[in-house]
Amino acid sequence: MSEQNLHPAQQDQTEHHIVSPIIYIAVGAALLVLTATTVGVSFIDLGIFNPIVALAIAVIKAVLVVLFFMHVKYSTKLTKLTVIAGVFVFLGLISMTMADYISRAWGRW
Amino acid sequence: MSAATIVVLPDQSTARIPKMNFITRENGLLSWLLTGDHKRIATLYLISITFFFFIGGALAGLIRLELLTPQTDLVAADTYNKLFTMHGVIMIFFFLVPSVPATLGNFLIPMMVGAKDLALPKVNLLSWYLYIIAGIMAIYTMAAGGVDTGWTFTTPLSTHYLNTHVISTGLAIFVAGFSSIFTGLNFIVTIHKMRCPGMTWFRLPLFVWSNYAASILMVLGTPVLAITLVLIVLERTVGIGVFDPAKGGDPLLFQHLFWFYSHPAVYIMILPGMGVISEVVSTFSRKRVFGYTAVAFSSVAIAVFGFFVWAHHMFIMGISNYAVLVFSLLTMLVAVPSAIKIFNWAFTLYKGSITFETPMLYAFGFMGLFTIGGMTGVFLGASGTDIHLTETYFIVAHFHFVMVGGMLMAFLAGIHFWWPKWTGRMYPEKISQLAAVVTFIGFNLTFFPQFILGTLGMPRRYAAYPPEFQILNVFSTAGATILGIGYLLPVLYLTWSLKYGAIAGNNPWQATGLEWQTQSPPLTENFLEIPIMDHEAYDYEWLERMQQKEVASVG
Amino acid sequence: MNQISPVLWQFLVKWLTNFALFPPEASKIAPQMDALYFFMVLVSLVGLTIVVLLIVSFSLLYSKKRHPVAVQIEGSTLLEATWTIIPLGLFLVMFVWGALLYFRIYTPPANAMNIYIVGKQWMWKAEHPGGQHEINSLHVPTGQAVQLTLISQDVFHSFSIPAFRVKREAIPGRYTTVWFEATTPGTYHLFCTQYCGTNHSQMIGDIVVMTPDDFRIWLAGSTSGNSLAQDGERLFASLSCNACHNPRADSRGPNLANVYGSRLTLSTGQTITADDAYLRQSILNPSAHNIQGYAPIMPTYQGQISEEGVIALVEYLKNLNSDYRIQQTLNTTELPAANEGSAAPAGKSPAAQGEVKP
Amino acid sequence: MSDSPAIPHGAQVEADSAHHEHPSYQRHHFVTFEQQADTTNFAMWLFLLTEIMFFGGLFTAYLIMRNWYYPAFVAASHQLNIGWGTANTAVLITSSFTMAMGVWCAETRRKAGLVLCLGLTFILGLAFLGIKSIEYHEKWEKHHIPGLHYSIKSFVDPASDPEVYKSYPQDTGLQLDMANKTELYFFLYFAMTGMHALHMIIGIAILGFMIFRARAGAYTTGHVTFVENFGLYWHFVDIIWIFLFPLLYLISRHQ
Repeated sequence: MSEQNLHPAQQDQTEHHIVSPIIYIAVGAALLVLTATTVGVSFIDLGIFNPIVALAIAVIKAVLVVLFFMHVKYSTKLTKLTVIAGVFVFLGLISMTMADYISRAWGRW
Repeated sequence: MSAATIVVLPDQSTARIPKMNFITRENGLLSWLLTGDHKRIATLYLISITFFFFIGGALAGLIRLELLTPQTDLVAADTYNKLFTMHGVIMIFFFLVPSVPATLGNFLIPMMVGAKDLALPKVNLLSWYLYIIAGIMAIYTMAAGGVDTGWTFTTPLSTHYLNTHVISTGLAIFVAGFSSIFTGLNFIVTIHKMRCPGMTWFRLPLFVWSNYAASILMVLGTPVLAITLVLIVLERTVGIGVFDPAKGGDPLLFQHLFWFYSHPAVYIMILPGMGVISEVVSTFSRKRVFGYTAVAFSSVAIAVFGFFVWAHHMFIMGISNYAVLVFSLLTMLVAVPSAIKIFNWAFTLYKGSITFETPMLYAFGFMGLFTIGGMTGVFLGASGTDIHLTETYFIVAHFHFVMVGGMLMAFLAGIHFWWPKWTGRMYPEKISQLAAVVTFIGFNLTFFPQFILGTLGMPRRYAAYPPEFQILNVFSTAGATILGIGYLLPVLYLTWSLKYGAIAGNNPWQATGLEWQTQSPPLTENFLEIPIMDHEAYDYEWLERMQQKEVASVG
Repeated sequence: MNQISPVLWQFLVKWLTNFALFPPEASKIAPQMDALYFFMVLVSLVGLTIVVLLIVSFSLLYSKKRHPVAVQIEGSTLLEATWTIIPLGLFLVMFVWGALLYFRIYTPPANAMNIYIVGKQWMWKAEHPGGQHEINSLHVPTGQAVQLTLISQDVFHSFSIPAFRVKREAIPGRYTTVWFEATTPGTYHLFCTQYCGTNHSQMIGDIVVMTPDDFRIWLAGSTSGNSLAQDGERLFASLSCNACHNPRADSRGPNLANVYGSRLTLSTGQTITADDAYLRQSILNPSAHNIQGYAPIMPTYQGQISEEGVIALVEYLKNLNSDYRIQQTLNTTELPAANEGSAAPAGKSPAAQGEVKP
Repeated sequence: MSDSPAIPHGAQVEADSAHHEHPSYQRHHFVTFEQQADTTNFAMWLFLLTEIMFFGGLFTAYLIMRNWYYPAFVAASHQLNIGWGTANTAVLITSSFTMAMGVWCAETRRKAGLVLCLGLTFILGLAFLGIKSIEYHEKWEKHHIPGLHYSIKSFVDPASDPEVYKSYPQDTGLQLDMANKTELYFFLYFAMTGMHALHMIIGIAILGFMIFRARAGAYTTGHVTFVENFGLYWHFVDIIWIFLFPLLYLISRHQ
């Protein structure tokens, strides 16, 4: 194919980025530390905050995995958008279903 | 009809179907069954979905015959229940969902974006095999005695109160679901990554846009149905209780999860059809689609909003009032993009140069019937009128106007439009126009009386009904007979045309899409060399310039 | 015509006499529903006419014969905005109008007469407060708001009265309500509209609307002896509910007099209104709402009482406005020994004696 | 195309003359190998989206049921061993780390390293399943398998279950009707962890195949797409567990 007319598929390509093992080690260690933290926190009675803290830590861990192990930090906008779209619809399913269940208890009006 | 036509066929005395094309490339059954070529897979799909369409159609015929009289005289109530269940399952999961995407989409999207094939040919083939496996399971279910849950599988009826083949049907739909996930995934990847040079997003034909929107729904919606069906199967086999009120589960949770897929599924079915209409209307009025961007974005808007309206199927089931408000409002919002599309298509005709070939007739039919179907959807989306009209024949008529009047019309428009590209041959024009008119009349006669029946309160899924509803049911059954003829005709003359049709040449309709700039039937690689898109979509002036250049160079 | 084919003639006459195009309006809400319905029909017709007119007139004006060369038009933001905003506005009107109607239909007035409806495959059972049982029919008076409290014994059913324009699903395990006020005496269709299994289409019945006087006569003529509350009272005693739920100072359960409609504080600290659903839940799944100050010892009666029994109990508790009745049952617990064996008044088979018709 | 220096794995391969300088593993319908790699990568991400929604239904069911039958879910969750759960989380995170290292090895063409990393991932995956099966076995012995000789004894009378009661002395017995709802918890527990374990088993099977191929040097010649995409899958399975662990094991610890 002609070199002038770049295939559009190539336009949003980034150069393939090789993540350094140091980052992997750091992230892996951070994940293990966070696991220990979340287990530790679960032994402290925080009342309503126990689930919140546990889920917050889980989200942080998931974000770390997605960004570094799954290379999203170094990926194209398209990949980032894909991840966001998935999370959006997932949260849509959960939140809108939950909204029905929770608001049923509010009574008629 | 006007004698004026845009059809330009090559000189029939010298014209030949190109020796080398995707059909003749390889021979033998294996070369078809192991193919990676999107056009061959599309052909396989076309044959399979036509088969299932006529099974579903036969079931519909039996349903209509039974409803000719108020009593259960043709079949017993339980047989009737199996008939409408299998009709729903087959028509929805084995015809409507794969209809335009898996056949026309599969055939056209790579060509429209200027690629040699879909991004993942093997996954594409896998998707067809999954479809076939699912189809075999569905046929097994029918042969083994059928299933009578209704296609909606309402719990706890489907899990604890019926003794028919719910599990095999559930698994069949599960497998068919993955077939559609893989098709959708393949389309999204192809549209993002396989566009030819110069093919920017806003140069894509609208058919590609609408299939893209439908694919998003397939990829994100179908898995929820899959897990729901797994839970149904587990509920029946192990008795898990998540949907069983006796064990503390909640049948409404099933409704939520089921409709989270099954409402977007409606858009999965209709969006690709809308894409077909955009192509056809533009081509036969020789004019760029009015407000290209609005039509393109309205597809995406339907896809996005379409995810968040599912609970309007549950207004009378006791969901919270607040949820009713939110879902009703969102339903109203999702109706707007459809209205935009209708008016944009209508205005595409404005100052065009219109001809009335068969695809255009089907497209006109679509526009009229889809307007009715869409507007009656608003009746059901408004929470108040929904109370009276839901679960009656009104809703049956509504979704048949959208699915049959809309989608099937669009499918037939598309098949007639791209048939010359697919096979290299034309079909007889007069008889196909007749078929389009017959279909339109038959359709209206079948389904319009059902709106009145629904308003009267006749419930859906009734094998027997009060005698005062009979006269309208007789109209409906009579219409169904005409409709049946309307659907049989294309099968006959299209099959005939395979051998005897006139040679179509590359571009019989003088259309602008990239798919028309290659030979008919296309090469396995679609194009001799990768095309470069140097003009906007639906640029008829570009087409003219190019043709003049060709004439000049030949001359 | 008559000479040509008498059979056909008969057939046509039969058809035309039975032919209906629009359902009767027999409730107060029906005209309101129809107003919105016809507004929507009007909007649809106008919309459809516009679309068809556009297609037809453009087809005529700009057919290839008349207009051989198309004029390329990109679009028009103004026009597109018009047909975005106008439909949106109309849809929003329909949304608001529809929502108002929805809440009217599903919000019963305070003075409504309550009738319990139990759906099961494939029949409707109605329980009047006076103890009248009906199967596949419902007698209601005109001019009186009637609230239906629906529940299903097995699968989803849907209680639909087209002439009243109301419909509500009967769901297993949960009460739902709907109300109407009938206006015209007559007999109307009752349908189950939610597909519920083999004989779904047989789950039909009659709504008999009577003048208040006729209705009183009917009520008197079809009583089964006990009122629903009295049935509940017996059940209350036979299940020994009063062993814990009594006004004594050392009672193990909360006193239930005047409990209906009151705000209760749960052991979790939340407060909750004791409505029908709450009472039902407390009998079948008591642990879901443990009351503050009481040990969670209430056993579950799931599987021991039929839906009708629960309804009788709920009705009893609703009418329980003094301690006196409980004390009565305490004193007479031993008395209705004949009732001891059958846990539920359903054991008395309302099916056998319920369908007394006037 | 492939002479562009920006592309590290444009591998000068045994190009056949018909397809000028295309690597042998490039499929005919792609223009460049980068396009192919990008495409399959994107396809993998989309597949993971469907997986998110697949688990989404289960998560929704879990949250709703937990909300409804809170005491039952708390009591039932106390039956899970946080020790095993933590160990399994650590195992899975480590396996994710070795998988990431495996991808790095493939990218930098370290064959021995790749085989080692994949092998470690394989072993850690098996370890996860091993620990999971110990936990499942415990449920079996205590009759906590829903739908199969299910017993609510531990919930009606917590003292009858001394091991758990030791750690949760504050547990009082549930009323019968609430105790029955623990079956829902265990069903969802088995459905979610079972579905997760199924993904692990599929992953481990593919890993076995990959180790075999990696030893033959298939992934260290520049064609790393397969390893990368498998890595995405493996990390996704890890993420599911990262959410399952607190939801099932931890958040009810103190309720």
